[in-house]
Amino acid sequence: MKSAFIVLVLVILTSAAAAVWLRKLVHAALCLTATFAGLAALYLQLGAEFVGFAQILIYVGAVAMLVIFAILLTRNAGMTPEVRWSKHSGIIGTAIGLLVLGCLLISLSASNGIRLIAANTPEPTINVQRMGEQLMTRCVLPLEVLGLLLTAAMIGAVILAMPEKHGEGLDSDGRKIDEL
Amino acid sequence: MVDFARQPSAGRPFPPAGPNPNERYRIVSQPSENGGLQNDLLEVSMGPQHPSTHGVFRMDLVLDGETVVKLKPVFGYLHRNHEKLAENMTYLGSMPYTDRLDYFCSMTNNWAYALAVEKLAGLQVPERAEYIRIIVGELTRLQNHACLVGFLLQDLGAMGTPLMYAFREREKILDLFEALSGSRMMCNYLRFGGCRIDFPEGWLEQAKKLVAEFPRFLDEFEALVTGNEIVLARLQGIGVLSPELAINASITGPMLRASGVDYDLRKVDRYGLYDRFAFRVPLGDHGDCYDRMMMRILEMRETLTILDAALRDLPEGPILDPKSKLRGFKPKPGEAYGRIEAPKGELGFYLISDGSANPFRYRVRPPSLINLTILEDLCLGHKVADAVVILGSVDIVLGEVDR
Amino acid sequence: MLGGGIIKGLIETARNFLGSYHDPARFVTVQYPEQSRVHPENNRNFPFLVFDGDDPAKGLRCVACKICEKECPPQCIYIVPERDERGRPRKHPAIFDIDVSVCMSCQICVEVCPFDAIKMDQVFELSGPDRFGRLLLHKQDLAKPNDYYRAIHPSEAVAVDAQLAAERALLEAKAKTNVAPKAGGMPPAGTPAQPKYSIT
Amino acid sequence: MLLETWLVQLKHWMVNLFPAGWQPGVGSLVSVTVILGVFATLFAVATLLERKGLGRIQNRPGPNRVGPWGLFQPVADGIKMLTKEDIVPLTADQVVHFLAPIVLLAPVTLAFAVIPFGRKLVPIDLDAGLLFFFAVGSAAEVAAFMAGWSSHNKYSLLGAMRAIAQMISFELPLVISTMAVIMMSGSLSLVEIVRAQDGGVFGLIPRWHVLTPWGLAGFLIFFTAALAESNRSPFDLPEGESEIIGGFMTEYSGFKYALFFMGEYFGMFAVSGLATTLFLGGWHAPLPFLDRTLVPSFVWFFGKLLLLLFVFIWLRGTLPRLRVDQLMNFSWKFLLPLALINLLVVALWRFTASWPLAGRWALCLVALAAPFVALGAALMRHRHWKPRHYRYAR
Repeated sequence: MKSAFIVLVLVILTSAAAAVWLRKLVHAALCLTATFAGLAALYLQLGAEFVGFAQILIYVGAVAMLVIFAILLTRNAGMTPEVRWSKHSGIIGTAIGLLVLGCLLISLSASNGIRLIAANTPEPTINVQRMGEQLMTRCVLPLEVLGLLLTAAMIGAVILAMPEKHGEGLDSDGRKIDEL
Repeated sequence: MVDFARQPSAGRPFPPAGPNPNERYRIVSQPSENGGLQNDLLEVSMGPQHPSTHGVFRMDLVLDGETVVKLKPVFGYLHRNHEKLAENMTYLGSMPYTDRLDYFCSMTNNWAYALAVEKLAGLQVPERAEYIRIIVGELTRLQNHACLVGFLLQDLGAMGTPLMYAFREREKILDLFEALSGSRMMCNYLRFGGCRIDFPEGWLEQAKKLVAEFPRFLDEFEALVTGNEIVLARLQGIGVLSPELAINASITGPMLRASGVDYDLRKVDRYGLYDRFAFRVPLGDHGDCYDRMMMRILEMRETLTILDAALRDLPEGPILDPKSKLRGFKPKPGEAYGRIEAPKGELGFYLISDGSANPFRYRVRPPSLINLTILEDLCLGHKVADAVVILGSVDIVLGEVDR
Repeated sequence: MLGGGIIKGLIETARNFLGSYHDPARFVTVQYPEQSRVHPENNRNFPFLVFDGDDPAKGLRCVACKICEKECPPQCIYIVPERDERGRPRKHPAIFDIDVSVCMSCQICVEVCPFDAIKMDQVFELSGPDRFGRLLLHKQDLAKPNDYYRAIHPSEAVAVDAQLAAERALLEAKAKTNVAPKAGGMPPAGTPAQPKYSIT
Repeated sequence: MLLETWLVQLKHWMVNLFPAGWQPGVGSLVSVTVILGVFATLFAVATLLERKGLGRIQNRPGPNRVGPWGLFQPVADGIKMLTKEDIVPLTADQVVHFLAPIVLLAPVTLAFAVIPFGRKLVPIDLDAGLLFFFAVGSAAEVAAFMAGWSSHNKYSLLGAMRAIAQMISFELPLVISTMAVIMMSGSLSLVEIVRAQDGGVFGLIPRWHVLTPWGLAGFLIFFTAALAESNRSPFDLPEGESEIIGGFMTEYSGFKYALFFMGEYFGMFAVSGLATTLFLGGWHAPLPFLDRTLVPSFVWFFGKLLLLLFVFIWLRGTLPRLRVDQLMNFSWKFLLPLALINLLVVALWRFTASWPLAGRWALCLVALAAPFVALGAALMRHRHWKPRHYRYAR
């Protein structure tokens, strides 16, 4: 089990490092996808089936694609960026990294998961059904709020992506061509 | 070569938004390093080897995403010097070469050429020969239109099924041509002042049987094609050709009639004996790809009525003008233009004779080429997939475009 | 309703699918090497030379008049007439080549031939191992007996044979009248006895 | 009973030959080998079936030269594919170009792991099996993108963009249509879902989900979306042979191309298998009393799978292809709303359990048919798409 964990971690760290270091944006995005997939594998190894599958479905299937779309549809994103190394950027990057790490550490130590492991209690069996029940009862409000937020984001995205209606895209009768 | 990337005109259905598309966009011939699509125009060279450019035809497309913003038809890959060759050849020697213009419709090509030479030499075609010409010409129209619809559906991605059905029926017509002229496609059948040989035994019965069975095929075809929602969605409102533009660009044939202009040489010129036959000319109201497809299907039905009557009323008699001769044929000096309503449009031959055995000037007016000139105006603003379909609905044969 | 046309189309293809198993009007494929279509009589592919009798060298109808060579649109025929000791052409070809990689099967040579010497063949399995080798046909490849012509173009051959017989009879009759000028030497009634064209 | 379990018993016997520590590993290896073997064979059979079926639809015999009735055609194809030169464009991104077919095939093959092929033939009974299926399925998009982008070919790039956009759009109706089943059977485990379709009325009418109004609608939506997910006609735009030649596969040749082809077919098998499991009663016999006969359950499963494959082929032989924007509109404006409405109908079906059957059916059918007709009419009427009548001159 431990060896599998080490292999997974190595894969994740390597691909994450590659995502940062590679010059070509698309390569970086693909490495990021590999990182996501590795994380999902890590979840699965920890026995968190649902989270693992959701990770693949959402991050590999959707977020990575979103990243790729964003790269492809942004002008000049395709060019190899001229990387200027300055002390500032290094310092800022490190600072942000440390900040995130700190946040994570604080929240982790505050959660009761650590205490459970320390107390050597048997792990609670979590199946999908119970998770669903929790989502529909105790966590229903955050769920709804999240749903609302995402809906608003989606509507915003649709409005942003709507084609310009004037002039272009009209045929001789003044009807729109692009629309179905 | 003619530059078909013309200036934006008033007749163009989709005026580009900017004064010049090139100014708004950067045209790239390769996708950028990461294949950026937005704002970078992609120049795609479709053809000369492409599954659906109908032979060796090339479309230089400039795409914004998948939308066509510029299109340049490039042709000449099949140029065979037909017109100049014909000027160094006897009148009869050019006849088999006309087969190879629009190799789907060799009979009508023969007919147009024979008509021009007959005008030049003042030959009279016997009545029976005129009937035979109408029969073979209309059979040609039948197979050309059936195949066109098949090809169009093939371009839509229908995996060859409609095309195979059309070919199944076309084979029967080609069998008739083979039994009559000896060759399935390169018929070389008509002669100046008539036809080469008369119908062989059993041919008329076979032809009557075919004409009787053909409506069933058409019904099946229509069930498969005309009501299909995907076909409707893909063809209606695509490649709209306004009647004004069609007339200005001298479009002819079903493409012109799909735009609602009533112009059929069989009715206008009444060449041959077409005034003896009652048939209707279908007209479209929208001028889009669907109308162009339907024109062909409806014309097939009209053609069947002509064939029915012609096979029934076929008179007896000679099939060749006795003044016609094979060798030493030298029409007196003069000029003539013979034109017919070929399946693809007005096919004309312009000949000048200086009294020798070869024509002094020989010129073809090919419907495919002239109908093709409008391609950019039809395609602008549509998607790549539509450009392919519009090209299909124009109905070209590269043998005729390039000559 | 959406989907109606699609269902109609599906029914149509299903009917064709099933029909291809029992309906010969739909299933028209010919399994070529095993089966073969029967050619109609008028079918034409490449020209061949007809000879009478048994000996292709002697019986060839061709008189090397070069009309077909002149009229051939793609110029695929090459003829050299045989010459006697004094260099006058004998009415026989020394070389008669047809390049069938150039020939476009238009039948004009057949139409212009005044001697019914060249006719259209129906052989179509002509592929060879190299590019041009088997596609340049020489006199000996082209010469085929009249029986063969009768077999592939039966009704046409009957008419041609009748006409040739009539011509021969006329010539014989003429020869007779020349040798012994008698009043009764008449050509057989009915058939036009003139050759179609005279050679200059 | 032996017919039913011989595969499992064979596996047990083989596994028992090994020491205890190895047994789990060997067991999964045997399962994987069998699954791959079966589906590779099915792939060969399906290519032949497709070509034969398309041929018959088009009134021609299809391949019939290799072996009796052309049965060895797939073998010949395989030899051809293996021996063909593997051409990689000079400007292609070599690594990504090489990885793409593998990235496509691996997850698609993983998807077979959760499908119950027979009563005793369940590779893994995952608690969240359905989720697993969609999770691995979504990785195919990455592969399509990798192939298209790395080829450095304009047609490939267009094809890749089409593929991604299409797969993302159709994943929603696909997933939502299965949610109806989850709501009724109360489980994400595919084994549980099959079990929920056990038995039947009078032992004659099976209790398959497809035989309920919501199940029928769900099945049709699922199948349509599955067509698009597996890039099959009429949604084969990513390949779009007449427009963009081969789409993201244009620059692949030889065995890599065969892998793409295999990936497409495996995807087709996987979604057909899932459709069978979710809606067509999985491995249950078409008539419930047949379940107790000697015919092993996996026969029924693969029978249904082949039937669905035939529908795939039939549709391919009939329909032309949609356009990109029409495809998107069809997904977002038609399939997705219908799938959402279907969720409401399931709820309705559930809450009217005490009603007489006819009343339930009528209510649900109306609730489904009305939006279907309305949405369809809206889709077509927007651009005045309808068959036309024509006038004649004079």
